[in-house]
Amino acid sequence: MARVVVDVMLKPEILDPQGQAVQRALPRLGFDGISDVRQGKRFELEVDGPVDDAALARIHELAETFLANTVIENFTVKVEEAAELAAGAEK
Amino acid sequence: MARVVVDVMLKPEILDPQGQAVQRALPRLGFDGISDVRQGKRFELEVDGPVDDAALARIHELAETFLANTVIENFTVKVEEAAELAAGAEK
Amino acid sequence: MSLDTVENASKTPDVELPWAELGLKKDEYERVVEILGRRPTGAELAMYSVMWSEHCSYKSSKVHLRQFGEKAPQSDAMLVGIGENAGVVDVGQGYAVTFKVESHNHPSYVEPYQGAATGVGGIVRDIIAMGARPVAVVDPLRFGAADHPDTKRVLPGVVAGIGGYGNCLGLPNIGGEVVFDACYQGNPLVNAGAIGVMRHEDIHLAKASGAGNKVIMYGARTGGDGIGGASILASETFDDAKPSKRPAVQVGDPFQEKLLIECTLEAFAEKLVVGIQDLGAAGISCATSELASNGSGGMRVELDDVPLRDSTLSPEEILMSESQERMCAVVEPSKVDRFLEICEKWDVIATVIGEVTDGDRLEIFWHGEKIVDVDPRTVAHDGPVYERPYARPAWQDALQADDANKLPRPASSDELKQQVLALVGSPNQASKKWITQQYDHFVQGNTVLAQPEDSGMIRIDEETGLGVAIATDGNGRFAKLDPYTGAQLALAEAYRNVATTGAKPLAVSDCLNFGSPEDPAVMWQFAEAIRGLADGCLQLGTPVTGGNVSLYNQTGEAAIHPTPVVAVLGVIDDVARRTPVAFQEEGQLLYLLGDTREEFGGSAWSQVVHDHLGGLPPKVDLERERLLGEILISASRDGMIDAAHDLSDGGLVQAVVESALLGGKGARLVVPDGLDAFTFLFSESAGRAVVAVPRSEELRFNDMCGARGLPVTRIGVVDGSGPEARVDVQGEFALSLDELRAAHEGTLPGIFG
Amino acid sequence: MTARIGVVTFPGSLDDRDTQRAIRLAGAEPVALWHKDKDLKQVDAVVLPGGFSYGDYLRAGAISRFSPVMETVIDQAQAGLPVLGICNGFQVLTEAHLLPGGMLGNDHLHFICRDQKLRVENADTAWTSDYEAGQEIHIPLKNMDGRYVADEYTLDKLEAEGRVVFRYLDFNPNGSLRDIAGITNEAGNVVGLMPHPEHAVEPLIGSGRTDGLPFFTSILKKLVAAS
Ligand SMILES: Nc1ncnc2c1ncn2[C@@H]1O[C@H](COP(=O)(O)OP(=O)(O)O)[C@@H](O)[C@H]1O
Ligand SMILES: [Mg+2]
Repeated sequence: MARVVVDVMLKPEILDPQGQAVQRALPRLGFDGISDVRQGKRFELEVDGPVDDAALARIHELAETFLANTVIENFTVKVEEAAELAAGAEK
Repeated sequence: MARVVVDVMLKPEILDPQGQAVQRALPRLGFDGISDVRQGKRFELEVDGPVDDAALARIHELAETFLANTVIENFTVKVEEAAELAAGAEK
Repeated sequence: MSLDTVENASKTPDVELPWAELGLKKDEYERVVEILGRRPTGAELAMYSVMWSEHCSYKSSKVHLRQFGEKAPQSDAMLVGIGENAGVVDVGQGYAVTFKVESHNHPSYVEPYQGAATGVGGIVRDIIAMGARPVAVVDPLRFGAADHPDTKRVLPGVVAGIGGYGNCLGLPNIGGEVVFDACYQGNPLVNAGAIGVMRHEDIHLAKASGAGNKVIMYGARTGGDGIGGASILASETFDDAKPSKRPAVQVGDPFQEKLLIECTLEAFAEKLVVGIQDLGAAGISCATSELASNGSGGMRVELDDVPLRDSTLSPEEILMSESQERMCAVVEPSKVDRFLEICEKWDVIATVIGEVTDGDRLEIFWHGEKIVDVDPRTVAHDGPVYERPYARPAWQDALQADDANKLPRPASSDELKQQVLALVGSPNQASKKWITQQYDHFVQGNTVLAQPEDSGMIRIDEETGLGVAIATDGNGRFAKLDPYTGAQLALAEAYRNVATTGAKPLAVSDCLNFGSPEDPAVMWQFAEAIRGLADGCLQLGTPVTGGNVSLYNQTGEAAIHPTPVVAVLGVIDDVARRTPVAFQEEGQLLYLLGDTREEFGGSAWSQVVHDHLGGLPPKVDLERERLLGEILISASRDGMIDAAHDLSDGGLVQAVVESALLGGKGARLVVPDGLDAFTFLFSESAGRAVVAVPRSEELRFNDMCGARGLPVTRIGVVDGSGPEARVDVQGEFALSLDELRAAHEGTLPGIFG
Repeated sequence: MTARIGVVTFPGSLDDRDTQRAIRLAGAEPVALWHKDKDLKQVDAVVLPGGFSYGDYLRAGAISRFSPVMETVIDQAQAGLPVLGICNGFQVLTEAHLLPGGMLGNDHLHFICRDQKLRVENADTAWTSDYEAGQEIHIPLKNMDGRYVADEYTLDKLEAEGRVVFRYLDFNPNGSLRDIAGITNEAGNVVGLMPHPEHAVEPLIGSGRTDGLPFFTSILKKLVAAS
């Protein structure tokens, strides 16, 4: 079983008030040096079977038609490697 | 300027209604072979200056105290490499 | 560890079980052993520990709560009383109404959004479990100081959670409270109430009867959230030093709950359900033991059949899980298929997990082995009962002696004016619109009155206009000064709020929020408050139909103010006769009903101007409240008044300013003979309301009050609209509505926006 | 002869019964439609009601848009069937690309419920003929994801073709671009808006105004005239 990650972010020209709210809060929390924050969605899909080109193509289509609304959002599809899985483990 | 990505996901034992709703819709859309979907948040932070250990430690703290509620969520912090930035560019 | 079966437990009496970790006291554990005649299995221990927690067993409060039954007034309206998921009241025309208030205080401090959201979810399931369609929610809330940084974390999350869940369920939010006080800093109070409506014949109860009937679990899958027993942890002092004690928080799924509502109501409509119980605190432990012990026989449950979200859960965890959005129904075998079909229609997972048996045991199996074999009554009803020691605290006398009536009063008209502005703009008296506009008031298309009216009102029959009203009130400052009177003042205010809108008060629910019962001073406050409320309900003829106790609202030694929150439900024959708060027409006469005395103990004025809490709270006269209520109801029915507003915190000036701002119309006020301007404006004497009377009704209205012996004083006239409108206290000062609006409506957005 | 107007119930629809009531009060016959049914029961028009279908999970309207009933609605809308999307219904219509643009979370990040002032910009659609162009009305608004966005080209096109049907007045409650509260398709048979006309049909209830009733009388007149 493998994990495929689809990240969906608002298109850059679209206002992201959530990201802005985070950014505005930073100075209050004592954080500076962060010039922009954007907030998007992350989908982790557990795929049965091999993640070959065909499977990725299908997930790409899924992202395009369903997980993202391409009128307002961009997306990326990535296979999460086992190594990364371990590295990115809960902190 | 560099980009640091904070991914925030509900802890595995916590119900993820959004992910479930997505997963349940998949068969209707003609997608099978995906055994689980979890939906989380992705924050893209544009950091001024170098992303050294000190900067990462501060972002880690930011994630822990503000971007995630660690009662119910886990998070990961990653520096996005230029290469990745290019590869993952808008599709 | 290998499976701890009943057989195994009998054979290994000496195995040590973690009873202390699960919150049981030594004597309680010994009692379990005595009941069973052997040591409990791990699963049995899990059940007893959650069910005997303070939160589920009411072990500290039970001996006092009995008064609500013992002193219950004779009332024909009561169809189902205390003890069921929620009380049920007859409102006429064949309709019955169920309502209840519950607390979700501790989880809301830890995770404000989800804590508050699941609080709404829980109370709504109680309503569905009675057979009713939920029609509205209310949310009495209390937070620490408005300008404290942590309040900025807690309040927006709580409000978003209540809105997020209730809005998504399609329930109009029609009332509540928002109170700020430093005493709630580490212990915010998130109470949530719901109302449901059904026909008399649709009332359902939580009982499993009829051997062979099937027990069906439906709704969300059971997961690992809330394990560790949020209910156990809500039963202990909240102590920052021990993060491990922080209750696990669950994530709510309002969408799933909406499906639960629809599919449950469809099953009720087809008469498929013999008994029903929601799964809240203590999860399956609670649902199975309560269903079984309220029924005639026993129950056998196959725990393997419970749909799980996480296949690694142990049977103990499954029994204790507090996953949200689950229900349990008892259904005759011939109707099971149809029941499952309806669930399927609504995409709700449903599984038969057991059946009602002839015996009187609750038996639970796991992998074919018996892991629970108990008399369900011992789990559900025979929990420990404590007679906790209580004593009037040593500081009470000094507190009461610190008389607020002696505080320096404004020395000039200008100072009076400044204090009025400060009052209407103070966080507690300011407009709560920033909060309430995050709630849907309109959904279901039956909302007659919602915030900021004195009570929320819902039409329940489109043909006849029959409606119900609800108000929730509490005043922890009054209760701190005198818990007996404080509880009665809360009751009186909610009663008055309902009557002010034209509805007849019928019944009461409450949510009693207090500190640690292990502190005799807190226990005294609790005992006094209950005594006051029970006496008050007897006198007003409004029975308590149910409620909730939340103890351990305390951080270290510091307990919250004793905070009994009272909800009063009323009925109105025709909602077209309702009376709104807003001034309607210029030229109408303003009358003050009731007596005004120098009563400033615990008042908003003493808090805002002097940051003072001391003295005695206002006197209560419940006969007067009843009379005032009758006058307000008659006046509304007979069209004698066009607007009315009850007087409570902030006194007359607060009420007049609110009515003026809402109606966009000014008022000219004359200080009546025998009163000074300060007392006239700021006194918080109970039993009062201000009404706007059309000139054509003046005689009739005065005659009615005179004939019934209610003091009535003409205090002015509705006057002015548009940019010129002012609240003008003649001979003292005038403030434009614009100025007042800026002060009243600017405060919360200024802090939280 | 009266008209039959369908109201779709998705899982999580909330204002479906209220919309049926509004249709009834206007004098037409409401017909309940179910999301799993492709059959539109030969209704003369369809309303997609407000609510949180599928909890608004993923994106508001994104999951409902793929329901069986929507297959038929999309086909027939393209063939001219009058369709009105209110709030969540509007979101479904944009997700289904029957209307251009998309809906995002309110710019202030809160749910908002208020009596909203609007101007009717286009009184020629199937659903607005009983208003007058330029008329100012008050309709309750309640939403979390009410921010209408589209690219500049699309916005300009909508304006140029008179397809902005309603605009927020005095106060933009959600950050919608160009204060847009509602739009229509090229043919004028499909209309979507965020505010809730079905909650402004009785003098006693809700906001206490009846400014929403003309939606339902407009369509009724049109359908009766056509038959
Ligand atoms: N959290 C809340 N949720 C809903 N309505 C609220 C809330 N807080 C206050 N309100 C409403 O605002 C109005 C004013 O509140 P309050 O001053 O406490 O009323 P009263 O003094 O009449 O009891 C009432 O209609 C009340 O129901
Ligand atoms: Mg009031």
